[in-house]
Amino acid sequence: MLRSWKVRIGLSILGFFGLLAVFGPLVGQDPRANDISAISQPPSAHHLFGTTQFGQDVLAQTISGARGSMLVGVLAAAIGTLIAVLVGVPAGYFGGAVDNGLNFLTNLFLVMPVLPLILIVAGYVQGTGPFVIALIIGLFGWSGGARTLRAQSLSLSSRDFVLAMRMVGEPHRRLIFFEILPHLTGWISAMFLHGMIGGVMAEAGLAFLGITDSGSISWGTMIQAAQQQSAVLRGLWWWFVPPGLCIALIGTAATLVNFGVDEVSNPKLRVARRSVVVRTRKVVEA
Amino acid sequence: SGPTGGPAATGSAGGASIVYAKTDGGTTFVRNYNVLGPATDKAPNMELVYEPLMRVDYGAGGVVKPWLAESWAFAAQGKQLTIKLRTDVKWSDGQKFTADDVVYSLGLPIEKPDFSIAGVTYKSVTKVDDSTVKVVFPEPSYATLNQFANILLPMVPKHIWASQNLNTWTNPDPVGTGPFTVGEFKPQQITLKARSDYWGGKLPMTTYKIIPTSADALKAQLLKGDIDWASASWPNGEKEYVAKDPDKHLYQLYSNGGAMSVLFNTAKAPFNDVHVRRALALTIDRTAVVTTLQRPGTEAGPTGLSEQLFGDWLDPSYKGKVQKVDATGAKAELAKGGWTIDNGALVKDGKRYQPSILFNADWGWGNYADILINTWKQSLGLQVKGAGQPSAGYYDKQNLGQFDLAAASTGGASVYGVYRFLSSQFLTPIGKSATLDQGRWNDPETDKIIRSMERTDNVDELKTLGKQLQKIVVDEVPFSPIYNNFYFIDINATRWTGWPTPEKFDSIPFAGMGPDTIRTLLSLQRRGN
Amino acid sequence: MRWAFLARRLGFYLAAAAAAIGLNFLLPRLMPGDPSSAIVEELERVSGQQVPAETLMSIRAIFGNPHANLAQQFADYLRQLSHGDLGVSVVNFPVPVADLVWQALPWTLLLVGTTTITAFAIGTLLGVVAGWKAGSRFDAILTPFTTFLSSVPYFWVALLALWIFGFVLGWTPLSGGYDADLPQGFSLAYAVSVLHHGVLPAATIVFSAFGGWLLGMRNMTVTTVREDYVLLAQAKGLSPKRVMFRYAARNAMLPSFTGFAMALGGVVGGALLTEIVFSYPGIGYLLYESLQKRDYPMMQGVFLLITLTVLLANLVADLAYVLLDPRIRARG
Amino acid sequence: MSVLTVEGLTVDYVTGDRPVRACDDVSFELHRGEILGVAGESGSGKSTLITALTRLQRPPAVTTAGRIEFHGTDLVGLRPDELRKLRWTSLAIVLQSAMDALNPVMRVGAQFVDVLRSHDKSLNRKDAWARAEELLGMVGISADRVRAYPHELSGGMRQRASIALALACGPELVVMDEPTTAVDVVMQRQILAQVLRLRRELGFAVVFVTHDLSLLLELADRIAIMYGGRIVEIGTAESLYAKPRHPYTRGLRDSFPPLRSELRKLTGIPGSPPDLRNPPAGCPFHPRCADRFDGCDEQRPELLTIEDHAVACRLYPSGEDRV
Amino acid sequence: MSQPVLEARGVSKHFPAGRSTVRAVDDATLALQPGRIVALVGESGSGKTTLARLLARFYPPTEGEIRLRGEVVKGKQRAYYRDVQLIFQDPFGSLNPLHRVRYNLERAVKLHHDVRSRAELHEKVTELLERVSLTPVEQYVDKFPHELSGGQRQRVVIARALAVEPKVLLGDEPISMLDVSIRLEMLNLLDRLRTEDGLALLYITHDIASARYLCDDIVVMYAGRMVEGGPKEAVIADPLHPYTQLLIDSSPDPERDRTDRTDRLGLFDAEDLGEPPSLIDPPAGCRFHPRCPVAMDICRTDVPPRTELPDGRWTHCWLQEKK
Ligand SMILES: Nc1ncnc2c1ncn2[C@@H]1O[C@H](COP(=O)(O)OP(=O)(O)OP(=O)(O)O)[C@@H](O)[C@H]1O
Ligand SMILES: Nc1ncnc2c1ncn2[C@@H]1O[C@H](COP(=O)(O)OP(=O)(O)OP(=O)(O)O)[C@@H](O)[C@H]1O
Ligand SMILES: [Mg+2]
Ligand SMILES: [Mg+2]
Ligand code: NI
Repeated sequence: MLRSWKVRIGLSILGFFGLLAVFGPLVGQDPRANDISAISQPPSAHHLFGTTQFGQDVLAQTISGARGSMLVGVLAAAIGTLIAVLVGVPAGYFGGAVDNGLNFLTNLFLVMPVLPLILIVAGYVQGTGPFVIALIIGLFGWSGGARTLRAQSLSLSSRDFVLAMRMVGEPHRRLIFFEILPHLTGWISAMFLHGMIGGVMAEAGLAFLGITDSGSISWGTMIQAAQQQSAVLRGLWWWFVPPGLCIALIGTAATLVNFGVDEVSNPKLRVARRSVVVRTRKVVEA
Repeated sequence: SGPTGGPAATGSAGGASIVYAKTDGGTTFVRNYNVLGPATDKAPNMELVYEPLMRVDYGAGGVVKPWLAESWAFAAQGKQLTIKLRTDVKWSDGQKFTADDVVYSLGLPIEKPDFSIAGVTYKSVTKVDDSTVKVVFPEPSYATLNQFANILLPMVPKHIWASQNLNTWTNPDPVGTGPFTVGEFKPQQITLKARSDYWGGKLPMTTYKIIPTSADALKAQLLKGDIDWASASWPNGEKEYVAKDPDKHLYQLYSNGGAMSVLFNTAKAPFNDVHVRRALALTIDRTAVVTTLQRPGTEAGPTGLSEQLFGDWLDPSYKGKVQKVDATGAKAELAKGGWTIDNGALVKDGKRYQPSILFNADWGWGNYADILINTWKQSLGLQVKGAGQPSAGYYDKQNLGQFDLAAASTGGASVYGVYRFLSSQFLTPIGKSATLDQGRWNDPETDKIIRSMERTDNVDELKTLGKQLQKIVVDEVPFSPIYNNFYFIDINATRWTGWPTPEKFDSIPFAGMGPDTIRTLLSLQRRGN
Repeated sequence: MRWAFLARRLGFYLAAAAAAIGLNFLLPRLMPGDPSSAIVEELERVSGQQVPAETLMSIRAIFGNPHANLAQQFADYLRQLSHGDLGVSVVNFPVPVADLVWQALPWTLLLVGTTTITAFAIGTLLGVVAGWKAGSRFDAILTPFTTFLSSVPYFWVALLALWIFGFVLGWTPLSGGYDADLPQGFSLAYAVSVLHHGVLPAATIVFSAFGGWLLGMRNMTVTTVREDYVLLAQAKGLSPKRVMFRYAARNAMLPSFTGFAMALGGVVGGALLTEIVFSYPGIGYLLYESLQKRDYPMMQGVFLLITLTVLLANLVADLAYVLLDPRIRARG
Repeated sequence: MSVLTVEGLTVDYVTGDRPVRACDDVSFELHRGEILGVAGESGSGKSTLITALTRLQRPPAVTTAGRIEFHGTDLVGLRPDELRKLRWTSLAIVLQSAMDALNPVMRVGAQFVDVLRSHDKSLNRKDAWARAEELLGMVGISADRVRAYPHELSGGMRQRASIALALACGPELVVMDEPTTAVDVVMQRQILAQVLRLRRELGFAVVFVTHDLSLLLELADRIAIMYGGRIVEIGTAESLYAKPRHPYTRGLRDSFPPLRSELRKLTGIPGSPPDLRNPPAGCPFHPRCADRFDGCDEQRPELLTIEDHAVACRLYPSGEDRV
Repeated sequence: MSQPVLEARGVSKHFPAGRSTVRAVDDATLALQPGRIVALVGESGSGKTTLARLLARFYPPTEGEIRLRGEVVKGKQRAYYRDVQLIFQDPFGSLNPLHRVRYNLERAVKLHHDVRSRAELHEKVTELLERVSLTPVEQYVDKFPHELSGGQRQRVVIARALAVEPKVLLGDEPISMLDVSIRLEMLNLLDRLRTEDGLALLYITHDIASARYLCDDIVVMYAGRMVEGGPKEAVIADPLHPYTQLLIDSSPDPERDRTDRTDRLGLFDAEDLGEPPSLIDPPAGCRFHPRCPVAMDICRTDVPPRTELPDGRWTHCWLQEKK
């Protein structure tokens, strides 16, 4: 899997941000410390990423924002994926009435407009911390995954090796966890990554709309604070560019990993390397 | 804005027009002139159509002045008020404005509680003659006279309103006593037409246009001269706007009589101890906050009363005084109260308190809260947690008393107005919603002074009482002011001159101030005309 | 069989609509606070006075008492809905929610509708080409770039665009849907103005949305190109263009199409952030405002509208899919 | 007269570290109207040969050597547009699974019309449809099915439609890759009968690929046996059945139990086909060969002609029968 | 004849399909005896797999009953699977690609024998692999399925089934996915299991030649119904039912005279053999009558009864009934 450059690059970016989220705040400056003598300073040797309107170090905020954003992203993805597994796999495996019920639920969530719904619910649950936000994002973001997992486990559960192990006497529990789930790890991890980007983006969006707790620092709240202080129109680009770029990078990384894994697992997607194409052409022309 | 030119461009070609940009009303306007209804968003600048009986003169310390009412007199120890009306006022449909209209308008909130949106305190209104009405209160009400200056309690024509179902009627073509009538109403532009028979005089403009815009777009539009007038804060406006054309670009701040303060929850340990309150008040870095606000020099004095408005009312010893961060003093206060700080928490008698500060995230206050938190941490070692909430949650928590410290706005039209909320008549226990006394201040001395203020309209007496209250606020610190609040006015005086200035004003040029807005408009002149 | 399939889907959508209506009814009632208290709080804040208890009671008479019998409330709600009555806006009392929604709807439909279609068209076309020439330089540059593009938070792009084109260059207006001064109607100037105001929001939507289509389409095309029928089409000696569009793209588009229908369904509620950044007077902004002001009836109304359009679009998508893919008809 | 001459055709799959040689030095000749059967087990390179032959291969397949002469023109060096002119009018193909080979969202008739009109610009739409009906009629599909979608036809009908489609432009050579594997015996019999009749009527040559030797023995004029990417034996059907030379051919023949004659215990060929990613040195069959002797694991046997027959086995060092 | 271990008596299986039903199997009767192999042949879609799955209790019969050792089966499937195991067609599909050979076998052993110690487990696994001739055991036991050839995989599948020590093995085309050259080894393995362990075997195939090679009795199915059955030689040499004739005549047979590439197959026109009917609305009477050249009126209306011949053969054909 690591042979795919997409996976390698994606994983290294994700790993970098993961480390940043875990260890960054321990070594970096205090993101909330404000230095009144250095307000809205462009990047300099002293403040590598410049400072905010409040004299806060943008680098420190970006680092600490990594934790805030990734926490929500990972948590939302974990919750969403968990629900998707809990709904999708039994639906596909057991079929029948279980499936009818769960599938209806899935379809229902699938056609519900998620962002407005999240907005409304988040609006009700006021002053939400990262955990609640992640919970809400996760709760509304599982349906696509559940549908995929249902379809997959439906086809897996009628695959011969599952039937064969059932004939050998394996109980349902083991069939689900040892025969079916291992085949879904690719889907599940893709789903997780996808959910993570979704979570990070949704958190940023919600923060932008002022729904999240602005007391916690995330990339979303950074952009929101910058927007609130008209940083964009005042040309304080160093304030809002780093968080936006970080989100884009994480998103790109996760997408790359997913594509890479897709290409490895689905040979139909594998594209011949350019060298091969060139060689083929040469032979033809020779 | 567009290639066809901005609204002002075409507006000026068509005649004398003034363009006002509204930044807080969303992207569209709704044609709803049901002015007394409980809607919180109505058509904008309705005060140019419907006028109240009185006005508050902020330039003179917030005293109440006549408007549609010509004069008034209290009787029965302030429980009875006789109001004499102007006789030269006509509705825009030509009918005369009479006491019947006043009785109807003032009576509506009493008859229809769902229309009681202005918080009236009188119990009955009766007609004395065609130009006189009598209002009766259950309590002495000298201090609450300003309810008749509330733009939420304007005069409406009985001959039109009485026959409508007010629960469904949006009053699309309002008839009022004000200088304007509604000309054209489009969701993204309203044109008000000036009346020729306005009782207050002839307006210099023929139309008044209102357009919606966003705070950021507003700046560009002002710079371009697309609009004449707006009310929005512009941090660093001096440099970014005024400096570019000091003659025509005006950015004005008028004190609104209030301040942004740290409110202590005095019903709760540790803030029921004055020493703790004092210690925290002594270590607020007000300068840092106004610096990042880009509003230098607007630090609040210890009383919370703005000098711009209340210069005459302020105790001279508090004048010009701004508390700098005083860590030593604060520590001494804590020691006096037997408090120590251990590991970021306040400790006394083995009990630890780790306070948090509630703020409104919608105001983007988180970063200012951080400044306070940082200062408390640096000077006292106290670790205060930030607890941001969006507006709704913020008000919920504040009203229920579920906070330790809160960043809250305090203020009012007069000294009484500013301090009134400290009265224990508004006290509710924690967990029960409080309208005013969210800090749960409960002090017999304060109550006594406020009660006395409510029972007199003697200015000297009021000033004395006011100074007593100031002393309580400074010594007992039920709240600690950080910076003064303002009305922010943005003007592009390319087309219209004669604007008031904060240095010299009879009325505040803030659209939404009711009669003040009208007075401002009346005083403008076309440049070059 | 195809009718059975459609009937089943229709049944699902009806059930989903019922669930949406139920949810719409329940959500505000399950959450703390009710519209009347929200009004009262707001009034108290504005006036600085305590509003008497009778006021709350009378306002509840208008907006409904949250403590009344739920079944009764639901019956009332359904009766209202059946008359197309979405209730009365709280903050704009007594303006009906339906009026406000109707006023905002055309703007959203115009902006998001056209951009969704444009983004789909551009993304799909480029995706087909990238997938067809997978591994080529075109693909090698465009695909990673698009991956990055589709990961950028939308509002961030919008903010940057607003800054560059609206503020620095001054090419486009900063907010609004048209020049306020022009008479609204079918004049050329008005149309130009609407275009002029819409171009930046539209461009940003297209910019950040076409990437998704491109990537999806590219991968589908890469997969489809490996299908035997494409191989056979080549063997038949058809022109490469014909093979690419009639055989590869036509089939690769089928899954994208479902997504497209979903996206069309999302048109009404989908451009929330755009409308907010550009202060565009559409449905998304209305929802945002109603949330901020806790205008529950408006929230419910807008949400119901959004949900129902999504459902409708999905139903239409199912119908169209049946027409587009002959296999569905048989599969049932 | 030969329609097709293949010489030293070598095809590699360029994946991983080492290319997989799926077609190794394949040479044969095909005469006008002849049916050449190619038999071999799964992975022996049959499909690779076919795609190389028809110039339909896609990366990572690379034709590294050899010539494919079609009426004297070498297809390997042809430009795509020149090749396109030859396609279908001279060289048509039938793929293994008609379900996958017919565009699922186009009507069957439209797929005929498509190819007819792109090779004959003067043909109008109506005539093209009529011709499609006629072609379907040739394989016993009634004209009213011309407007059906592929999935609306049974597997056998689809496969026959595929064959009719291949004949649309009157090709001289039709290449068929396991056209009957997905259908059952009765339909297979019917298809074979039709192919034989059409060949008789239209005179095209056929390369017919399958793993079912017993089928070829009934159908083909000549048969080539592929093993590990090479042709190990090639000869007329009769001689191959009656007197298979290569031990693999013999084993293969004896892997089909008889339908009528007396039963005896058959063993098949022990072991399994070579992994082309890691092919054995020397003769690819030697690890499974009962007759192998010294040097079979080193020396690569050449395809040598013996009588009516060519075989690549060291048992026949100079084209002589040793056994 | 001894008592059958497993019996299907008049079983039918109808699948709902929208508003209609697929009558996949109708009124099938079959008995498996220890030490005997019954072959079930028929063309694709004739219901062979459905019948096997009914016997494996993957779904309940719509009508009729399954009897194990004379008793109607009901209740726990788990107990049933101690006696009856099914071998699938695709050896790759029936092994979880993520589990090693060892895991598959150990699970089966653990679930059916109270084996605790590692050593004992290993011993059992070794024994199983040896029984299916996967030796040396060490070479295979820790491999993943994809590291094995098709034949080896199918042996693992059989070993796993044997771990349960069943009395009946149902093989659903167990060799059709394997390379021709190794099919016979598999057939020989099955034959050995039958003789050594006295297993009762159902061998499903559409290859009559292999059925003849392996089995004792043949049962022919057509469109969900059984049409003929009996001792193999008798059935093949002298088929009673026209469909059986068609099937046998259609099967490739290298021994058949190559010059006899005629357009006729016995009674049938080789170019128009027709297609099996839809099972949603199958023809009334004998289901073969639309294709049958000798169909009579009664064939179109009445289902033919079972006609038994003294040599153990039986058929459902009015022609034989009339005789
Ligand atoms: N795209 C590919 N990349 C790498 N190796 C390939 C590819 N396609 C085929 N091969 C290898 O080439 C060899 C020949 O494959 P080919 O498909 O020609 O066999 P075949 O004889 O047609 O087999 P079958 O009977 O299964 O169709 C096989 O060993 C296979 O592994
Ligand atoms: N689960 C199912 N639901 C509906 N129809 C089914 C189901 N399983 C099988 N059928 C139908 O039953 C009929 C018999 O199928 P079955 O798989 O038993 O045939 P078969 O003889 O095994 O064919 P093959 O030789 O192709 O394996 C077919 O028409 C098939 O479509
Ligand atoms: Mg092949
Ligand atoms: Mg089957
Ligand atoms: Ni159908």
